[in-house]
Amino acid sequence: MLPIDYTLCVIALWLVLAMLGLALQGSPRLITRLIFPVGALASLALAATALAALGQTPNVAVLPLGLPDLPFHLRLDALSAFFLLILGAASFGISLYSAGYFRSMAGNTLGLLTFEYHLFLASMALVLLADDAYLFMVAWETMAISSYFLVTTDHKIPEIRSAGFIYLLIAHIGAIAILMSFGVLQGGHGDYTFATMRHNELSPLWTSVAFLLALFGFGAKAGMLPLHIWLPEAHPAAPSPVSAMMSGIMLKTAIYGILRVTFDFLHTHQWWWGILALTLGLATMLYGVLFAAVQSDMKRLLAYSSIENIGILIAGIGLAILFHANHQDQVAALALVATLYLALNHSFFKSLLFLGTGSVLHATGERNMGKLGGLIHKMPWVALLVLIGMLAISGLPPLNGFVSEWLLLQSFLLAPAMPQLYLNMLLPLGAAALVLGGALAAYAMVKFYGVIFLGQPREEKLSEAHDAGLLERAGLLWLAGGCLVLGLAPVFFILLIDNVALVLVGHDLGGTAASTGWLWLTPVAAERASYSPLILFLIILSGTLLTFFAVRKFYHGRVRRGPAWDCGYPAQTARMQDSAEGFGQPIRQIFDFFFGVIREVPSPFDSKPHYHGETHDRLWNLLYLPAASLVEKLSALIGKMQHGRIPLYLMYSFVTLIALLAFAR
Amino acid sequence: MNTTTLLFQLFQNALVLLAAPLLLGWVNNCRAWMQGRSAAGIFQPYRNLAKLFHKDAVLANSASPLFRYTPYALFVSMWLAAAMVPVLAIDLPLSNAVDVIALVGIFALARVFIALAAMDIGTSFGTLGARREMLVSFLAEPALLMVFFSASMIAHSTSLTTIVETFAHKQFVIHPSLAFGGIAFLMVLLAENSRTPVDNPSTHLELTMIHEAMILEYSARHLALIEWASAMKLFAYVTIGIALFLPWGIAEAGNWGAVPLALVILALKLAAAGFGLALLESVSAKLRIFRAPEYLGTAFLLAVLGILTLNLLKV
Amino acid sequence: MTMAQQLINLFAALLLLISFAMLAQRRVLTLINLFAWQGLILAISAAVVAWTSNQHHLYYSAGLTLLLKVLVLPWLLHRLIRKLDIKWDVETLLNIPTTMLIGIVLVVFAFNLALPISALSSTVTKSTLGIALATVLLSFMMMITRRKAVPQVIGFLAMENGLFFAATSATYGMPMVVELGIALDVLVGTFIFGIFFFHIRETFDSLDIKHMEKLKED
Amino acid sequence: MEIIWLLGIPLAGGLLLALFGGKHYAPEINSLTSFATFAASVALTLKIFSDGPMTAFNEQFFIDPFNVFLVTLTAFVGFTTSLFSRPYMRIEEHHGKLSRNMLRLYHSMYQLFSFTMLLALTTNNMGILWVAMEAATLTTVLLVSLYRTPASLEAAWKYFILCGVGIAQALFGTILLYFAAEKVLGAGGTALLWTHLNAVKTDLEPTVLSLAFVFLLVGYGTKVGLAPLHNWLPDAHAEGPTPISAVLSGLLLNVALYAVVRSKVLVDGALETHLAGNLMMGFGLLSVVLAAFFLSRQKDIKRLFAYSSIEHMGLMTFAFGMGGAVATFAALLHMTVHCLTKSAIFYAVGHAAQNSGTQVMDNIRGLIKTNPTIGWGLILGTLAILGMPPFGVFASEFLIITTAMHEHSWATPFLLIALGVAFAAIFGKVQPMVFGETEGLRLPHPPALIPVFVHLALVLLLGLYIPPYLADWYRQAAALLG
Repeated sequence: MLPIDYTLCVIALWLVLAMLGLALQGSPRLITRLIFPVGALASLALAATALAALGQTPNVAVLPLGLPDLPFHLRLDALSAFFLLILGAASFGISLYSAGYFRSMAGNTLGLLTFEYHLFLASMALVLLADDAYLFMVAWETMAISSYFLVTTDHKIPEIRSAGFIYLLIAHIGAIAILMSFGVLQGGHGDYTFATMRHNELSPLWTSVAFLLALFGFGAKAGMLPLHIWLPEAHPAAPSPVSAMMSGIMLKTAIYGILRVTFDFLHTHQWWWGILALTLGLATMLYGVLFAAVQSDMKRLLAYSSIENIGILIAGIGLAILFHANHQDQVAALALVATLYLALNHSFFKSLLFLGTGSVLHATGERNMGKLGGLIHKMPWVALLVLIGMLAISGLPPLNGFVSEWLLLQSFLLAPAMPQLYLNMLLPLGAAALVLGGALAAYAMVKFYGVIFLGQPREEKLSEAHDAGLLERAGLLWLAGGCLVLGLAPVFFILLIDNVALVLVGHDLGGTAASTGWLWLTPVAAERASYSPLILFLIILSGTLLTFFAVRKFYHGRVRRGPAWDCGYPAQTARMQDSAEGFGQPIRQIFDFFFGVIREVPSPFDSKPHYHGETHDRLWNLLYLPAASLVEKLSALIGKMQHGRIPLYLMYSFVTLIALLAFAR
Repeated sequence: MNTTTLLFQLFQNALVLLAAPLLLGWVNNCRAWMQGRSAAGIFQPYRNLAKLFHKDAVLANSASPLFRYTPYALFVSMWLAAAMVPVLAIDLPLSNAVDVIALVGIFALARVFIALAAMDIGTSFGTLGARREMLVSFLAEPALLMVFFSASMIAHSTSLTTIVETFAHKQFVIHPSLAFGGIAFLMVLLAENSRTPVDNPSTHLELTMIHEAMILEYSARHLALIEWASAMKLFAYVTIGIALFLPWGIAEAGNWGAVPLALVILALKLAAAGFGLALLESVSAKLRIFRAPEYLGTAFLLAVLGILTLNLLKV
Repeated sequence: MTMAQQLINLFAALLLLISFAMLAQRRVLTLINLFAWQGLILAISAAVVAWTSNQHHLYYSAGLTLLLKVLVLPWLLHRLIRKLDIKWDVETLLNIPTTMLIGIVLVVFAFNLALPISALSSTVTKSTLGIALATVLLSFMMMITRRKAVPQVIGFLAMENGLFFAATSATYGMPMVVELGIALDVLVGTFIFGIFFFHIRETFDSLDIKHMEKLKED
Repeated sequence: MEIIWLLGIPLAGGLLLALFGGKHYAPEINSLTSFATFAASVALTLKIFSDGPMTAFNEQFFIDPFNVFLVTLTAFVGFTTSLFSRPYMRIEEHHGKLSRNMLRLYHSMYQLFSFTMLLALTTNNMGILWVAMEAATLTTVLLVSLYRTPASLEAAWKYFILCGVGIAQALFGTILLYFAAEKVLGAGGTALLWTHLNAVKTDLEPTVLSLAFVFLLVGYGTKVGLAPLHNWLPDAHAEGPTPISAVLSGLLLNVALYAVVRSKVLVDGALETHLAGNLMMGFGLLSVVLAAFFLSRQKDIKRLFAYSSIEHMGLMTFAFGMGGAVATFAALLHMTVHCLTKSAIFYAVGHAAQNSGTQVMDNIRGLIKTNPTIGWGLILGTLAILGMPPFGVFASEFLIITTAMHEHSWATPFLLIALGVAFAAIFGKVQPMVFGETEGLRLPHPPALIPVFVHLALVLLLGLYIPPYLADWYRQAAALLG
């Protein structure tokens, strides 16, 4: 049995579970105790299979489904395998968590949700396996629909409904663009299998068209500027495990799509594609992180941070394209490895964080950070695990976020001179932007963690908050552990990812990545750059312990508790801490031209001072509303045609007749 | 990596650990002299530390373990950072494990922890300090990294050893890019070590303080560790500056005989640097906190400019 | 040019004349009478064609026409009008002269269109196709310009006449089964029209179709 | 033989119901008759499938894969719709909207209507085809005005006048066809038989045929609902009883399109040019685009879906116009899935409207809460009709668009933009109706939702897997149409 057969089995299992979910609506216990754990195990199996398949030669399968002339083709190569790994590994944690998270949900809703959830998983896996345009589109849109229904699970809230609508609309527009891109790619053969697209040689013009369409279409799904508008609406709207899956996994399928089209189907690359992707990516990153820093809804904050990470991914792809177009394949491989590694990492820590917010939501019923705080005392487990995720996403050593950022910066730095001179100028700027983004991410994340978990509880009800249950913890632990392992032993995984790079750009880092042993990460050569997270970690750990006991030994460990001093200020209340808005204020002030801000600041003489502030996405007014109103105008114009008067209608047919007669003779 | 290098690494660890407060004391002394105050003596920092260590620690009621263990992490990471900068001899095993990017990463790690710890108690000052600290950092960090980048682009490597080696070996060449980088680095150094014009280490004036606001709630050994850590941070920055911009006189790889000499030279460099630092601080005034972004933005732009010129002029 | 041909052409001319008259006519009753006359001419011409080209089934359709379009339908319409006592003059949307002008243009157009076709025609009545087409277009015109229900229906029936004329004269009549079917449809159609008149009448208490402009995109 | 059953059953049923149509058991009779018709059609299909195209009754009837598949489809949907109309009409009666007599009219006309459609499909005589089409109008026009409300009267009147005039043009076209044919086949009965015409189509006079096609296109196109001849369609759909809207959208439009395609085959034979195809593509594209933009202005739910029907008929016409194996295949597939999906939607819509006592979309809310099955039926049907995979509509649209891409790439942007706009419009209106809060009332009779989900299941199946025999059935038909 080939790996692809195993993956198909997993997909089938998921579909069966989905059906069971519908069938077992009556007994929620059974669903949470049985279906979700089994689904999780399936995910694990998938991850294992993918891991095994990474190094192997592609294997294919054809299902007797689909169109008569175009049955479902499936193909499992290194690229698919890698993203399947992401899918399996992340969804294992998420499903485990869901098993605990959904236990308090009503039966019929739960049944539907189970159905959609596993359908969502299966469709994502199919997207990654599809090897012809039809199956791809089917899986792609099924993914969109199922996630749409998941997003609108709580459809009684109008905001959530509109969020779902915008989400599905933009997804659909994106899908149309993707379809067109495939139409260009098949180059007039009328054969829509990816196999032919692989071997088509298109003219430079058409390759560019295909690339742009693909970038647009997949960018819409990924949340690339300026198509990101749906993401901060939809991701928070969904139940947290679903948000985790959308941010952690679904966005990656879009990245997969871009990679698939760019490096697998298109053989000749224009270097300006790279510039385009790079600029768009960096812009997206900065945009996302800036908005993340000023959010006060914890899930919106994470959603925006997903936009940021997607930006980095796209920028990385752009970098790879750039190098590849200039035939600097080793650096291209490096950039790709960095990108893919970030994709893997993001799927871990972003899922972790979203699940963490889920637990907080569960415990407090509160999404607004301004009403949280001090939860580290109430829910230590969640606090600890989320801390790991937060450190990881801020790109701090020795966790995994840092590794990918390090690799990406390396590929910026180690870039040999470009034939296009000004690119040599541009790349450092890119690096600078990347670093700035990283630092801002740290800012946003400190805000996220500090305001939610640290300080004093801002509301009374927070004292009832409870820690996450066992299954939730297990899920969180898995993801957090992933962050640690990926951070401490990157070399193993990078050697695996190398296969993908080999497939995509025909070059890999080869042995050099591990030339000085698995302990040292040396992408190019030891003397050029090396990094050993494990040693770093051990030193910090041992050092900390050492200092700890040394202090105890030489001096003492005596501790007294007392009220906070705070410069001797007596009347401390929880309201005096920075609110989320307060913490984001400097960013809002420095980058105010990005935000449309609405604020009501109380006058000094207010008896009941009330402060209200919200930041809007400028693009909404600049781009989307005009488009909508344009359509409105057009249809108003056309609507006049239908005037309701019979003579007029008769006139239409009369004129048509006369015109056609005149035309036909 | 053989035993000698390992031993040497340990030696440098010890050195930075012990010499860091000295540098701090020296700077404070110089400042005192320049401002016409009578100095407390350059060993004052040691006395402070000793005193603090002996005291009983007081923790706020709402303090979580995070608050309690942060000082240790801070201390260690700063120690590590200071210990991995090759200023005496070139091949330090540590600087292979941790290159410049990772170095910046470590600084960031320390900062994030202290900021979180500051928010942990939930006082108005703590959060204020944390916010300002992050504000400073998200501009200073990139600037620092950019400085490193221009250096590592000249050396074609991000590993400190290689960079320093390159610079030490080059016969004296003016790197205009490095000139930009140097200024940027100086500005970052002032900002990061919470000295004027961005912060003022010797005040508890609510409206101005940043670093002090964060550690308000710390006492006794925790405070001592933090103070020591910031001393080492200063030491680390100064030595980094030395390593990048005037590395001459450093001992070659394997040439242990040169180490004593290098030690002397380093001492002189540090003394000079400390003096200059004090001078700078005495002549410059503290900025309003809202001006800090402009100041750091300038630093960032200078650093980027450095890289651009580097690419333009190829030197 | 044989006697028959001349006759046919004469009838064709008359037909055209009548449809112009209908286009110009204001009064409903006269409209109905004109319609009856049209039917009569149709029937005769059909008979003549049948006689010259001894196509026997054309006699049947001639008879059918006589029955349906000269006797039944006009009688029905008269009864309707008496029942609904609508004696008013028909206001037109366009004033008559303009209508006539457009009508003339239409006729020219129709002839031009028909020329190449009737050139191929093997029948004795080649030139009539154009006239038939013209009649159709004119009745169409009439339907457009009238704003009362009854004249519209009459226009519709007149159009049917034009078609029938085309069927009989240009070709020697359609197959019988088709003829019957068409006749049936026309009959049923008229009945349904009748029903509608009553419904419309009792709902809007007038047969003015300007009441029926509610359903539209606003 | 099967043909007699096929046509006889509904005819007899119609006459029977003209007498007993008002009785309380009339709906059951109606369904039974429709089922019998369906059975007959299946028998016919099997026959054709086993031993190829056939003619009957000295060639007055002609069955080939093309129309036999439409016959089955028509009979099937006729049957399911009759199932749906049982509870629907009961509820209408319960709401006091209908009297016994109206029901009698309704039931008998329902059967006669399906008779006329089947006749139009099976006949071999272009003249009879015309007669049947006209009869189809006549049978439905009274049903459109069944409720006797001013609006319904107006709708019916427009329907009658516009389609009557249109169909008259078609008659002129038929006459011209005959005129051209008798040169070749001689006067008399055979000159209108499609099979004969098809045999000699290359000898027919091009100039005449081009004119004839114009008349036929304008005539039958009016019934297909091609813009700008479509104006009767939304009114008629919106005001008639929902089962009628369903069969109008699902079946009558198909039959009209069938007539157009039959004529196109002849004309293409006579003309070397691609005139017919181009005209159809032009009309199709225009309809798609116009309809898409109309959609966003609708307030009445049935009008909304009427316009979507216009859009889809446009798409089919475009595909038939393109011609070629793939496009025709796609068009036939689209005929099937659109017919199934749209009728399913109308079933759901009908109950939804009854449920909330209005057709105004702003007043329909939270269906999923009051009546989950209706809600799910509506939203799934909507997603399907919007061409969302894995439903079959996507399959056909995929084929159409991809074919258009490399044959008439200029057209694809219009198509895609139209599809996008349509998606935004329809989904934006349906979603709030299905979701959200409401204090809705339950229906007095249990709604008929088996048909809805049967149809949707079929559409889903066609999206994922087209059974091979169905596939080569379509292929044969496509081959016939060239």
